[in-house]
Amino acid sequence: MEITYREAIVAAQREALKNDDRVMVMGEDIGVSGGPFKTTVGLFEEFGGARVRDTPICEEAFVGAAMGMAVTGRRPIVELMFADFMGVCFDQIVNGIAKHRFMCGGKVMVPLVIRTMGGGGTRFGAQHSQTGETWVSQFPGLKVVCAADPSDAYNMLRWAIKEDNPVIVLEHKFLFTRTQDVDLDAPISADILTPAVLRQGNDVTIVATLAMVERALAAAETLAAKGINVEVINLRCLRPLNMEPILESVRKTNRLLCVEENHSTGGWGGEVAARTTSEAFDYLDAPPERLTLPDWPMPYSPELEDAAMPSADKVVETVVAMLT
Amino acid sequence: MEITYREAIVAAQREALKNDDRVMVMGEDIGVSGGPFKTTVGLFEEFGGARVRDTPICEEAFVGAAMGMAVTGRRPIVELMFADFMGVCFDQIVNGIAKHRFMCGGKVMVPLVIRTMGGGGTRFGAQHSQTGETWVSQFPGLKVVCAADPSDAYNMLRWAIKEDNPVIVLEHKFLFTRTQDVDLDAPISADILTPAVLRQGNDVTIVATLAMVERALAAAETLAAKGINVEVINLRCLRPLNMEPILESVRKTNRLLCVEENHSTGGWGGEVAARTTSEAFDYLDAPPERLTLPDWPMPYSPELEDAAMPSADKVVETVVAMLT
Amino acid sequence: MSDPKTKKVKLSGTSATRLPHKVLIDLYGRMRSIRAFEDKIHDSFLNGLVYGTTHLCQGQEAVSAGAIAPLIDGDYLTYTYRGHGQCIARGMDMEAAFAEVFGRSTGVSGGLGGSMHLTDMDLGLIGSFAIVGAGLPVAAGAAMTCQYEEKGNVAMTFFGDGSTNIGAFHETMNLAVVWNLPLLFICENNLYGEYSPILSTTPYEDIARRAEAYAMPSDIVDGNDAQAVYEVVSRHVERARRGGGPGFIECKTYRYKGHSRSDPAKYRTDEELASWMEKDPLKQMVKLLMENKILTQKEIEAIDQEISAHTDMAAKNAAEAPFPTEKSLLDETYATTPLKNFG
Amino acid sequence: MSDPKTKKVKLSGTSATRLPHKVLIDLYGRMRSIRAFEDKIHDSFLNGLVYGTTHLCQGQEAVSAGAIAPLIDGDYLTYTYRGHGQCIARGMDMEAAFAEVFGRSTGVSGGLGGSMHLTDMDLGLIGSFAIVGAGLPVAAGAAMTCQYEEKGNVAMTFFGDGSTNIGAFHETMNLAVVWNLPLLFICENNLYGEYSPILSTTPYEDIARRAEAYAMPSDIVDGNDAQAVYEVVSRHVERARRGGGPGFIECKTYRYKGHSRSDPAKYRTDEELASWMEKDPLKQMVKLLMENKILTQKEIEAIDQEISAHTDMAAKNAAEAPFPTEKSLLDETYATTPLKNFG
Ligand SMILES: Cc1ncc(C[n+]2csc(CCOP(=O)(O)OP(=O)(O)O)c2C)c(N)n1
Ligand SMILES: Cc1ncc(C[n+]2csc(CCOP(=O)(O)OP(=O)(O)O)c2C)c(N)n1
Ligand SMILES: [Mg+2]
Ligand SMILES: [Mg+2]
Repeated sequence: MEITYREAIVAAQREALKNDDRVMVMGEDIGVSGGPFKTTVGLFEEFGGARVRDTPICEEAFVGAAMGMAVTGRRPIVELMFADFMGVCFDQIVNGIAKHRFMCGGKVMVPLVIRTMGGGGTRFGAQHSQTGETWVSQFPGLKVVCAADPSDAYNMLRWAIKEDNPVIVLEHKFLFTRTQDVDLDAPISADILTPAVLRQGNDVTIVATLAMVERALAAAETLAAKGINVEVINLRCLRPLNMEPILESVRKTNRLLCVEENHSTGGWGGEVAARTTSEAFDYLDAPPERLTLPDWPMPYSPELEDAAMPSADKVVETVVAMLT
Repeated sequence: MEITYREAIVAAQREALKNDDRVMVMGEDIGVSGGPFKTTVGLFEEFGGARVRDTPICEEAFVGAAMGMAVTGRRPIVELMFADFMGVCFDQIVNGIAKHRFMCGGKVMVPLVIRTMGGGGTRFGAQHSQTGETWVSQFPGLKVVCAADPSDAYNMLRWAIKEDNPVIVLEHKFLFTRTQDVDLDAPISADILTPAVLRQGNDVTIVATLAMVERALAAAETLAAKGINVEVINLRCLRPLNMEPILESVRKTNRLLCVEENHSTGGWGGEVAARTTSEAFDYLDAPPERLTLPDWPMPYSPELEDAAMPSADKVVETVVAMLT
Repeated sequence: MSDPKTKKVKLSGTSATRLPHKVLIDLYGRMRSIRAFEDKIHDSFLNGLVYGTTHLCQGQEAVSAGAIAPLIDGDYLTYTYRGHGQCIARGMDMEAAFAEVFGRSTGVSGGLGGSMHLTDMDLGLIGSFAIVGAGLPVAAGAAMTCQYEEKGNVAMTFFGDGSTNIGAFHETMNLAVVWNLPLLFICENNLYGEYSPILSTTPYEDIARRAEAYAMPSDIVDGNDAQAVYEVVSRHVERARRGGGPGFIECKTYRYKGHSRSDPAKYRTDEELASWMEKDPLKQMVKLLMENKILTQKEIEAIDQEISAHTDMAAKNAAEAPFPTEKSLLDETYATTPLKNFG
Repeated sequence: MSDPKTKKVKLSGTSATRLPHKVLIDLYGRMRSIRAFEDKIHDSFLNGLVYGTTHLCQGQEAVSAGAIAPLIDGDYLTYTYRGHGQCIARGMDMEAAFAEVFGRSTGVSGGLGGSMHLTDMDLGLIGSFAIVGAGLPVAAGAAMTCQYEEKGNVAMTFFGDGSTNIGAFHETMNLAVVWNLPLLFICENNLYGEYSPILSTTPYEDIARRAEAYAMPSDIVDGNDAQAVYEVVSRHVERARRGGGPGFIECKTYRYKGHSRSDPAKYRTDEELASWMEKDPLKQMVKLLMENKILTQKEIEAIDQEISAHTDMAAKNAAEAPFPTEKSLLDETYATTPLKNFG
């Protein structure tokens, strides 16, 4: 069925609310009004305010509460309105949720989902434009996935809700209106974490997440017209990182470009590049390259914001430079 | 003068409190009682409770307040008792302090220092053993330094207090009793950010921070006895990252090993390795390697904690493996 | 520390003048400027000049005008994404304010901040904070500066009703009392946080009750009556200037527009909105000025026209200003520490 | 919601029995076990069996005993780094508790958690939290579970006086009221947070005042009188079980040892410590039991001896248990989701 990214998110939650009464959804303004980004539309009407709960503005309390529910047998889904707001509940996420099972000697599980929306290109300024990818992916105990299209958005969330570990699902504000044909009855599976080769090519492997995936694909078109065939991989899961499909691709293309909407220092591209170098050194014809945000916060002014974001054009340029 | 790491920290603060009445120090139990780690001993007696201020347990409030003081012309120093507690004031650090100057179009400055102590090896368990290095080094607007010995501790803090930008000074709990001959009257300078080559060698470049530096140096001794000469670099500053001394070293040794007390995914080693590969590809005889924490939180039980920490022995092993 | 009392102030309607005439006229001018500015931002949004989102404060003008008029040079303010009103009331240059919201290089923050981040340190306007609650600790720091400098200055922080449920609020309230900071907490209780009515997120409507938990003096005031806000806030400000510590003032008010530009505000009734528009802060002040023969209708119209013309011109100039085009924004990210600092 | 009242309860000293004898004996046993456990931990520290740090609760036993005795199966608890008392009061296996603090594989958390992280889900002991305030939101979540499951269960969270200045406290208090959660807030007011006396960090000594800001029912009770704690907490627990929402109980008490093992507690006078030792919760209960002829001195000694022997044996066995030596702790970090979850 042709659905939007936003509808995919609603559909995955509806399915879970319907099939599992341990599931509930909470967040700010997600009930009666269907969510600031309309990612819970209709759920309040269908399942009521106890299971689709508006919270006060208290991220520490409701994210911490999700952990409390999870360890006592429920399966909560939290919506954090902007990924940037992980800052106000960072302790709950990285010291609490991520480590609790371990500190209990592996005797409990913490099955919860934190959905949050990030990313730039929407003129929301420096405090409302971060993807949050590298804020949380460094912490063992968490699983961290990035939804690049409606199918990801649907299937990752369905998987996350079934998963017996805490999962952070990162969505991108820029993608809400994207549409795609999604099989709503596909089996739920951890396969959705495997990096997906979205386009095959022999010249350069491009790895991207979130809104960068469609830009990489657009660049691939342009490059194809120039006779350059790039392989585009949607990385999908930042933790745990599955390098195999990337290594396999690089063994073929001998070149790697990571495209990410994070700053270079601390970005996942460094990790992917370093591991590729370490594990496929002899296959590399050139050093892995990274296209990232510049080293400043996101500017509000439109041209500056656009200039900061990795674009299809910049991908094309970088690939061309790598091959010459 | 031969002083401890802890004394170095006190001395740097005393100097600043004495010479600049815009400087003040605040944190939990740092006044009357001289600090949980005795890193403010004597300052309360000398400068009084207004300038050496005990705070309630409210990291959001006093870290945010440091920002408010800084933008209104003061130069506060905050002590966060454990680096892990950056979680409870993460928003203040990464969305507020880091971005404020930028969001004001560069029209203000935010001269403040956050000192905090992290790291493992002290049997404090998963929530009190993190170095915090990679929590904050990804954010433009911050400067992030790591003190590996008393001289670093003294001179980095003195520099940080003079710096017109927010600086996070990371200290390591394991190092408090280390001693070193430190020139207390040395000029204050940003040179203290430059990665320091602590030992010269031709075979492998080892880059380390905090408590890993002394382990790398110990390993170097052992390796020397085996006829292997490694170059040991104290990285010192995670943001901005100065790659030049590392690249220079790798151009000589042709091999790189990063030793860090962070998890691999998101660690600074990935960045250093990726940039080294990118900028010195043709000099590399082998892929850069990394020695990091394993992919789980810090266990309490002593043997497990020791096994988790990169040790001198593991450095030796890894170097030997890299050369064979 | 003596026990605080929350004094309930009835929504006032028209009242007698209790302030000097020129203060009332000044309050009217500030309110009219805020209204003109926000209306123009609204139009500009529809004309594509404003990007992303914007949070308007029409209906709440009396709070900013009444609370800020008692401030003097050297006082500091922090406020929120809904902070245009405070900036204009404090005298921010309108053209530079528009330019910022339009993303131009002549904006107060060079176009880097945007609608949610108007700031001007020359006026003590430390900044808007787009993270709920984040402005409060920063204001506490500014109040510490005032306390150290002993010049009788104060800091003032504005925030909404919904913000009083977040941790930073609580921590700052406590810290302000424990350290006896010259810090005024101005709560704009507009009955909603985004789309959520206050009673769904807070156990009662009188937010000032929060202050009692910190033994902090507090008041509730009709936030649509600029004169009342001015009086109550002045009392607290004067106490703070003399070392009497923080105060909390809850201003009952209402926003006419949705939470942000994407919000049609379906969660409230037309009647509710209409009833508040009846109590419009500008209308009330006009009535006061005219009934007390302080200004004639004509004089008021003249003021309105002047402000309107000034606003139009400011917006027009702002809209003609260039967009920033810097290739590198490193200098905007980091200050360059002068060598003399180390010397 | 009706207005709450904070009821001051005087420090009680000896009083008449108001509870069934077997409840009093039970309370005494729990307290004696806690004391024995903590004393043994203290010795073990000196003997090098405890690593890193540890936070003891001698002097505060009546709070854990009195507050936890009213709980039933299916109730949940969160507590802090100073959480041994709650675990023992709830019936945690002593040997497994010692083993955890000694870092052994037979520890409640396999030696991975340590002194600051004792947990046992079979007893609803969700966990200690080493970050101040962090346990409160988690307890709110457990209370939500109780609310959903409608079996009349409650959650209870323990925290210190100093913790009431941090954001998570405030957010959880508000949330509990707004959602009417079956959640009991047990504040152990031992007059210090680390080395800081309460009046240097909080505007007053009666922490229960905080509850008024959330319209939450609250009480202050002599935290050294287990009977009083039991009675007051029971009342709140019963209300919560019936859907009456959260309650806040401040227990006035004192810790005999320093904050943690590295703290010699120089910030307080010998007289202060001695005056509290006069009011020792165990001594008080002994007096009560004997004066009311519920137990003879001999019977009490027999209880003490049994507990002491049990404690010694538990510690001895724990100290002989092996250290964990797993090469990989991945399974302890992540659960393996069974395929049937997806099926
Ligand atoms: C920490 C955080 N959580 C959520 C938001 C999203 N948000 C922005 S404004 C707002 C409502 C605030 O309500 P209130 O404090 O009453 O202020 P008002 O908008 O009514 O002026 C919310 C939830 C945010 N910006 N920061
Ligand atoms: C967020 C955070 N800040 C600081 C600390 C360090 N710390 C541990 S216990 C403590 C004092 C807590 O006092 P209180 O709540 O009264 O509990 P008590 O120790 O007296 O039982 C502090 C400051 C911490 N663990 N977490
Ligand atoms: Mg509001
Ligand atoms: Mg205490």
